[in-house]
Amino acid sequence: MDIELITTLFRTSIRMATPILLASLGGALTYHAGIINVAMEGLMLISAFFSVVFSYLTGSAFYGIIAGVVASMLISLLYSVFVSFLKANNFAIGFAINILISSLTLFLMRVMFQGKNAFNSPDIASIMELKVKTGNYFLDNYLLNFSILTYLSIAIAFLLAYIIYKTSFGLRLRVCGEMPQALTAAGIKVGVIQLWASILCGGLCGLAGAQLSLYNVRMFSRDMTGGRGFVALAAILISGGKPKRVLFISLLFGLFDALSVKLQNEKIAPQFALMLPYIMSVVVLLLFHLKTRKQYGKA
Amino acid sequence: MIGTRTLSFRKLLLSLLLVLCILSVWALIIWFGGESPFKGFRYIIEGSLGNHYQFLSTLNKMVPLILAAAAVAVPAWTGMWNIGGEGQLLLGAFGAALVGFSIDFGVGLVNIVVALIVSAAFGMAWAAWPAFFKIKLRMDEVVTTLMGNYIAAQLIAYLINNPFRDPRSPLAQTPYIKSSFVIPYLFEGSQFSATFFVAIGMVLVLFIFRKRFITGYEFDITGSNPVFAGLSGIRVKKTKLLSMLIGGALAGLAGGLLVLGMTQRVMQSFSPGYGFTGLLICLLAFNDPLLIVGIAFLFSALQTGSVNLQLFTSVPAEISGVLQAVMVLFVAAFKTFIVGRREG
Amino acid sequence: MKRLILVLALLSFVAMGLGALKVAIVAGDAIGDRGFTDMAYIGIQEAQKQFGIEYKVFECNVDPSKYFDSLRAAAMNYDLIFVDPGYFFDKELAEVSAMFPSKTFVYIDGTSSLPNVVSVPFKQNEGAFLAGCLAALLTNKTELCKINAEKIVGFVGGFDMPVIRDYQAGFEHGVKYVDPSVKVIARYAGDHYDPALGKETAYSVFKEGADVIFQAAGPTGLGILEAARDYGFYAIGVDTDQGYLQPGFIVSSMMKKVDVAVLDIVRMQIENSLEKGSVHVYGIANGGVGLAYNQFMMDTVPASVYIEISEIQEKISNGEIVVDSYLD
Amino acid sequence: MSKTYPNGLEALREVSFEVRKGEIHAIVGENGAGKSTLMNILFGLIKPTSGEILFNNNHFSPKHPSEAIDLGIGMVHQHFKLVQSITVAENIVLGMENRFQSKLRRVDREAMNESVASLIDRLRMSISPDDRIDSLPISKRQQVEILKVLYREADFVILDEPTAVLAPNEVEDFLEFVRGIREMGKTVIFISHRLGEVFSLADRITILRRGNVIGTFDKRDVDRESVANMMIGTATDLSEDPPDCLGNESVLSVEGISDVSGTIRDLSFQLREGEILGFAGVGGNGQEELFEALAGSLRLASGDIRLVGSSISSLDTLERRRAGLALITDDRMGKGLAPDRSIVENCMAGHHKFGKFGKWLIKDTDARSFTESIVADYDVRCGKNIKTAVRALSGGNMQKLLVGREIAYEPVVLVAAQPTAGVDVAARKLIHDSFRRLVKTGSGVILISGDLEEIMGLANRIIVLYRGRAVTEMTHPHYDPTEISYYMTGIRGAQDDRYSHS
Repeated sequence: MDIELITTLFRTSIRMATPILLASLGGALTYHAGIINVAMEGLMLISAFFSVVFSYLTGSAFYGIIAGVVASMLISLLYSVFVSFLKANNFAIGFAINILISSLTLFLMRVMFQGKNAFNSPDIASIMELKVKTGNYFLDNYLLNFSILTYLSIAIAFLLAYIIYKTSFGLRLRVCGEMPQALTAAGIKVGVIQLWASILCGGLCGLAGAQLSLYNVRMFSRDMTGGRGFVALAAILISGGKPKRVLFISLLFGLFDALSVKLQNEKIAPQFALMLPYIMSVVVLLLFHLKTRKQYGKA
Repeated sequence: MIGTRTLSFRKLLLSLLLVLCILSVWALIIWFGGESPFKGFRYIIEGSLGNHYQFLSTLNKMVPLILAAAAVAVPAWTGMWNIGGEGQLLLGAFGAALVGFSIDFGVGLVNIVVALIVSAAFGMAWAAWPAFFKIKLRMDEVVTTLMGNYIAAQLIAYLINNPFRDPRSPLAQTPYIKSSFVIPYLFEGSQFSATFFVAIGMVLVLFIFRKRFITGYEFDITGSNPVFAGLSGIRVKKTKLLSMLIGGALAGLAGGLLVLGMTQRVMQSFSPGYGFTGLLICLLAFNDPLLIVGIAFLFSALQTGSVNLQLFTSVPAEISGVLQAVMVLFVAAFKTFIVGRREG
Repeated sequence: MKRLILVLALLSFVAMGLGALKVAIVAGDAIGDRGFTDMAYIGIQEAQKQFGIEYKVFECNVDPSKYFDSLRAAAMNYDLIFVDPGYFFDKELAEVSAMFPSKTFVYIDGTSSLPNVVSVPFKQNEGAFLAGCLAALLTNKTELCKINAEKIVGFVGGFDMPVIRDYQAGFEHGVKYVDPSVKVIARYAGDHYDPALGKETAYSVFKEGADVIFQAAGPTGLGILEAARDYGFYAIGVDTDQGYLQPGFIVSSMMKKVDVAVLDIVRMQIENSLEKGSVHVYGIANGGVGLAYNQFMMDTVPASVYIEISEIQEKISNGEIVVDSYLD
Repeated sequence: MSKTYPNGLEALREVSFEVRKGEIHAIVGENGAGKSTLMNILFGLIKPTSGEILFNNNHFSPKHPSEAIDLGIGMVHQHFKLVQSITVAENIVLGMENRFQSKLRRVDREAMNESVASLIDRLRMSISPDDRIDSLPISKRQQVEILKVLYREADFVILDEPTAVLAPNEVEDFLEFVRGIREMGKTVIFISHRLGEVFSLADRITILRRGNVIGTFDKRDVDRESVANMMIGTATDLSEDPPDCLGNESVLSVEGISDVSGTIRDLSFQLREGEILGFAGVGGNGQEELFEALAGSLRLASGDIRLVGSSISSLDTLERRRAGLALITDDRMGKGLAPDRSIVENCMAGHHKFGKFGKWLIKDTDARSFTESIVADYDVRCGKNIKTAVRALSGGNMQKLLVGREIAYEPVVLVAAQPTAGVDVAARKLIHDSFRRLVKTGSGVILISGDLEEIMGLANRIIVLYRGRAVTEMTHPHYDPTEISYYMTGIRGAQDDRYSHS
């Protein structure tokens, strides 16, 4: 394998992993708070949409991101109100939100941009890259020149590890997922903790959506998240919501995405290559379970 | 499920309020789409129930929804989550098509029955591996079934593009099934066929199965308290596996009926998300087979109605998704107040 | 002036009232697909401008459960029904056209043997052949700033389906025709609606040495065109003239002029010259498919290439070259 | 300080009483008498339908536990609310841990542990603040639960049946510990139905019966018998003797069983016809595993279990039930019943495998009559409606239902784990009587219980479990509770010499 090929794979992996990582970090928060968040797909999509719209209108990627994050947070707030306070089933609400947003973004595009289901324009400002040319091949290709959100997302992974395992909020969050009655008994409202987790999750999914529509590409097209929210969910469940593991698994999924493009040739049909990320998520989960099965002897 | 449900005045009032809320938000959305709400509602109602053709179309579209919802409901009785209805449905559809274009037993009824059995078996097979992993390794079936959807979609894409591609079509699709496999339309100019009665029949069977059969009773107990079920001598793992297999078979059957009764081939984008819509319907219906029929009717009416709305107005057809989701959200929100906090 | 407008408006109103032609497009996908539907939509809008027809687009969003109902609703309310693309609807069209024998259906992109159906096949493979020629010629012109030394060109498809494979077959044939030593890397993003994956696919192909990439991927293709700009290679657009999307990076587009076909058919219908069961082939010969010779192409492509392409085009027109096809 | 609760809830009718500052006030009553409801109202977990509470002469109606906590009310629940995966200190300070946050919002673990350790020292307890809860024995967990309340500087501590989970010798320690709390100047409400403890601890006693207050008495004015009478309404004989109907045949023989995880080790015993064999021990010494091993839900590493001569160790639960085993589980809500299902459905469970209600279709009339007979025989109070959800029943009635269902198998061997945990005296008597009736027919009963009094009153023979081994065996009437509790806590009989006293 020549170095150029590995570099290509690496850079594609990182780019594909970033939105998954951001979303799964968000979902890890709600996971610890005891909610399996299936609405991430929708949260990413609404953010992708509003990021593009506001980036286009204001000419600033920053405002685009803000708009996307706010939109995603608002939907997340809605989700949390239903799930944590009205005690509705989280799968029902999650899938309903996904369908709502998939239809709503299309509907809004039709109404706002006169019958388009993909919107691109040179006026859409892109998220900045950390553009530094040091001349060193390794530095330039492996460490530098990624989206600033990529660096941010890795920082967030470590920040979340800190928040979840070291801070008071993190303690309450974990208790909230493991034994909510203990929180109630301590006089803390479970719903409020879940609400905060959801809002933060919304923010992170918002970043994920913005990264997808303002960096990976600079456009919005219908259902452009393409199942990444669910891949993120798989990443969370495989990693048990531990942020550093989430980071690792997300990068792994990014790699599988890159390989799914790379492996296609005359012998391997594209469909089999494109199956790879999904098959691997099952396989990885399987390996984790085989390992834990060895640890506990019980059947 | 046994227990008296009192119909109090408060519940009635809340239900009315719920309907009012949904209708007013719908009105707002239609208005935003550029049409007066009253006209919008009129077109939706005319489009779904307006004449016998529209009504039959609404009924016809319930078929995959009912079965996809049942495919979620049966595993839910034993406490399993089947989010893989979409993939199971695709596999089932492919199974029916495979039999339909390659084999012929000479007798129409035999053909149809065999094709449906194969479709159910294919769906069952696609539900079997997540169920197996769940009971053997305690692997979360939510992930496996969910990922299974994407794997199935690519697998079917491969099959209809390569080994089983219809060479005459520029579209990735299987060859058409032989005419002896087609479940005929019952009325001139409408796609309504006996598939509807098959779906309703399945629901009734499930309803009776759950209430009156020993195994159905075991499903319920297992879902309610698996530890207790195990100590009572119910084979919990087998029961869970069985429920998942039945769920997969139902989803596969949905695909089979779609092929034999409507599309007559499996093409790319065969399912517009029946599996997920089925999940929503099932959750709104508290896993109850009879309620599933009612909710599926509502969903289906919205869909056919919005085609009609698109025909006469400038409101885009995506509105049906928005309206459905709004309904789900409100019902989920009010459910707590109307029937209390209970799942299943 | 105001009065004139008023009179014109009244006239057109009267004309419509007197029975303007009612035309429907039943689209398998939806407006905004960067393909058939968009092209037909442009054509029908033009037709409305020219002939004052009344029209409606039925979008099915690739949902097979809507095909029959949409066709039936269109046939009930409209006189001339474009079925776009026809092969989405083979079975449903057979059923509905039998129910409405007096109506005229137009089968876009293929041929149908049904009695009241007009067929409009497009030879996308011929257009793709030209795109292949262009790509092969360009990759040899190493003096151009974005062309590298390697003789590799790329093809990126969206959803893997036979019609896209047909683009690929024509493209590969064209490349080999010009220079058999040029290698073609073909990849699929697997989805018409995932521009991010499309962009990465194009990036991967580019990194393997391709400097001209032809895309046939619907909205996913937007990501591929964007990759051309971000990474600096030449792209060839598809279906519509996409040069304006990333100026300077899209050397040309392989156009499939569904809009022209729609306009032609509507005109024929108004002139009462449209025969049911007739077949109207759109290929290189009648300009139904071909490359977009536009300013963007002039700016980037050397004149020698342009001339060679024109010669090849001539050879296809007069049947000297028969282009490979994935179909039939 | 005075408090008044008049209330119109179903569980409580016009209840009023007062608690004085600095006293230990016991509230006694049968299960279902409304004790827990009452305390939950006080703690803000449930809203009363009517009535009011005065706390320090102020009107008080907590809407959320946080309000109660703010006023210095602390509650220790019957079911622990401890989080398994975090440490003792984290559990204790949960809700207040932000006091230890540094500027970076990091919780200062050392400072937190220190502040918890100082409280632990003051009460002379031996818990490390850094232990994870899941590594602690039950009795320690209980103390953590109380520390949690004390840490919040609660002046008013409610203890809801705290001794139910403790071994006899731990109880005495615990009572001492509660007296220590009183010495700190705090008021304690002590909910229990173990009158022995109540009399050794409380200053005053309030008696509840079926949602009514019978009265509040000074300890010196009443005796155990009179309180018991007021609780139950009729005089009950508190002392029991084991039944005497021993046969000669062995019905169950367990030969050297050990489980895969090594919790039970090399356990052997024989059960004869008509015998009740008691297993005593402090919770967590292999009782649950023994039950599971007999029930067939635990994989054995070695050994054999034989029921009337034939080996059942390779059979699953269903096959064992078919062979003549019946199982009364502990934790009736978690394992023994499906709380959300109706009484009928709960009664049918297991029996349906014997074809009593049809092979495929359920014969409704059979199911009904079967259920009605259990409900009548075991006096399950369900308001004549056998279709109500089991959750709506009180603990005692649930347990009676469970016992009734299992005895209806007419088993050769009945395995009963904690059959009367948290059950009122009347129900307890009924359950014990049903065991006596069962052994008269020649069946054997394995009685695994944490309640020594129960075992001594019922069992013909007692085996004490300690760390998964049988450390001693005693036969009626040679029972010595002190001796047994020594064995239970490992002071005697532990095989490792270092721990035993000669």
